[in-house]
Amino acid sequence: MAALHIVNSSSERRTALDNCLRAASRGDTVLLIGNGVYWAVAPMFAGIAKRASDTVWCVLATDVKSRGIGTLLSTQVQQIDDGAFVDLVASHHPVVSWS
Amino acid sequence: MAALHIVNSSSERRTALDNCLRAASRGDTVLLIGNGVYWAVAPMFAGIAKRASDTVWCVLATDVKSRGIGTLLSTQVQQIDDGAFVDLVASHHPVVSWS
Amino acid sequence: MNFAIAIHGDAATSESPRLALRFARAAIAKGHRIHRVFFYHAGVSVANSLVVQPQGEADTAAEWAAFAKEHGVELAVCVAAALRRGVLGQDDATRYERAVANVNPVFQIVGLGQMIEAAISADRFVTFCA
Amino acid sequence: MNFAIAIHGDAATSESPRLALRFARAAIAKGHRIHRVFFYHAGVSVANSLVVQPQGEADTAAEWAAFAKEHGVELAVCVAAALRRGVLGQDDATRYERAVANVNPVFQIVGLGQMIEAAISADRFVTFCA
Amino acid sequence: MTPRRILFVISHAPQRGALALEMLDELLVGAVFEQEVSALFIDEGVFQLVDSGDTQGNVARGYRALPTYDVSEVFVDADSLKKRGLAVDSLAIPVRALTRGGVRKLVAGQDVVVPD
Amino acid sequence: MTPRRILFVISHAPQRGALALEMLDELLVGAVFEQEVSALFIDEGVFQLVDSGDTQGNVARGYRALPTYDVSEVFVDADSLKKRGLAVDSLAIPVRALTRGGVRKLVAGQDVVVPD
Repeated sequence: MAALHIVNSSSERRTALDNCLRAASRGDTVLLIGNGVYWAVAPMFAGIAKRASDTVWCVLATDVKSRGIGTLLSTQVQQIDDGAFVDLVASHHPVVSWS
Repeated sequence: MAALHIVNSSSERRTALDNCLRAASRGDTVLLIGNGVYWAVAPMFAGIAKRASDTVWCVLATDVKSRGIGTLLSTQVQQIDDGAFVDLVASHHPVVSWS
Repeated sequence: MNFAIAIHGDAATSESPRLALRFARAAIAKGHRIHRVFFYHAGVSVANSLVVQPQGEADTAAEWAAFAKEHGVELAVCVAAALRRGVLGQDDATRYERAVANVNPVFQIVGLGQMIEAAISADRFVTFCA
Repeated sequence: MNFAIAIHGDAATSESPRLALRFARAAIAKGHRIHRVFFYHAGVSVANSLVVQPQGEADTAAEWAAFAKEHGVELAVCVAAALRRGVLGQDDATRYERAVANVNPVFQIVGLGQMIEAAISADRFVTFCA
Repeated sequence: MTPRRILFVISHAPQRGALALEMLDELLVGAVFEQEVSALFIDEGVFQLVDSGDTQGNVARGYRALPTYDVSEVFVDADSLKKRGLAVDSLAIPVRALTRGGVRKLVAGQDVVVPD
Repeated sequence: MTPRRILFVISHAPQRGALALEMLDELLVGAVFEQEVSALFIDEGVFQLVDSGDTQGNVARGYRALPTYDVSEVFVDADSLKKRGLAVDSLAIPVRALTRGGVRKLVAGQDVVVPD
């Protein structure tokens, strides 16, 4: 089963994302939550897209909306609701959070 | 009077150092304290040395010693004691901390 | 499925207690169970009953307490992490000669073994970092 | 010279309360004065009298209190930041109907204006970030 | 005493709960001391001026009050905006964008710098 | 129940007060549950295995106890070491260095991953 990686910090703590990308395998999913969603802003995502090409990228829609950055997002990142977050956890193994 | 810039976080929060280097003027001093001293480890410092060439670099000796990294330090960074930290604050203006 | 949740972020400045609450609500809504919610590191601050939330700001700690009561979910706080951060149960206050206790009684004060137990007995263990 | 100091890091996990204490000691040793030490953001946790420090670990809060008494230095805690983090004086506990107060009485609970006042009236204002 | 130049530097993303609101409080309190107060948004801090329209926990709405306070000027680091696909006119309040040289000059000219 | 594979990932520098010690506590408690426990030091986390010789607040001394606990293996990310001028034999305990591929395989094979 593919792993789910969760990142909840923005480029202020970029090592969370760097370590995540280092440990993620092809076909894994990376979910950006909380301030992690700022990584999905198009020019920010462009900076990591090369290393991110073989993983699936999702962001929590609630967190995107509360930050007012919906129009800035990369099209390569999928917005999901909290219920879909639960589904991702259930359908992936292991679930890995990066701090 | 030249400014004193204080950085107390390591590469985990590299934006603190990035912002510091962005705002520091030629002749300013950058003082690394707490976990900021990890930036002075030679290969880490080599990664920032180009942007850091027109500023003076210091680290708190106590923080270097408590981390056991004395033998790893770049020769371009000067170790100072807490009293010299006070002298730096007194002889610089403004004093700017980066978070 | 059976989920275990760990929360590492503090109540005042981290979003992780709220992110975890949203996850827990969505999990229950989908028919899953929550084995235990474990508050560790700065997360123990969620159990501090002396926090005064400014008006107009969400009170995530109160929402966690209400959620736990409604769905019978165990909220566990690590005793060692709580002591370091000044969150004390009555037993702790007595033992360490502090005048007062301040833990919200909805939270169980437990040892770290309860986190490992939750992590290995649940189907999924999800950590919400600081 | 006359220094003002701000501390933003918490007592349990940040080194900044200790870094600031070392700075303050060195400043006094060099004959400087310390106008005020202002605890803001998570720094207010240093004033929480319920913290139980594990044996063998340095008790920075106690050292700050002793230093302040010895040298007549004012330790100020921002009231708004303290309320959010569950650090209450007796007046706050009464006003917000909490059963207990938990602030270490060595610390003055003050408004944010005291920080600005310190920053502009001191010769140097040094912040120890989280 | 001559007024002192105080710069508030906002470098962190919002939604870190209290931290962003506490910085705004500092700035508003600072503005009543009849000093020369200004603010610089840099790095992820520029996101604090993006207004989501939310009524809760939206610090950008708080910053909308800034023009009515005695704050000399609000600056943003131009590169930080560009990196995030943001433009000056998409922000909640009028700001002046600074080049790198402008940021250096601004910081060098202060008496007091307050970080978030 | 078959033993579960638990990996503790240490990615932060020490001297953040309680955090490093609390992670070590977790690891030591995890080791008594008769599961398959291992640890990975990555990024600034590798500095946690540098022993300064200090008697207080020195988490590397705590990690020295690890070999006497039931921990299957301790891994470090080789690139993280190299970036900091550290070598495997300068660390407080015996570790196995992993390439990037090794890190991926290690993480993918776990049941539970505990971050710091």
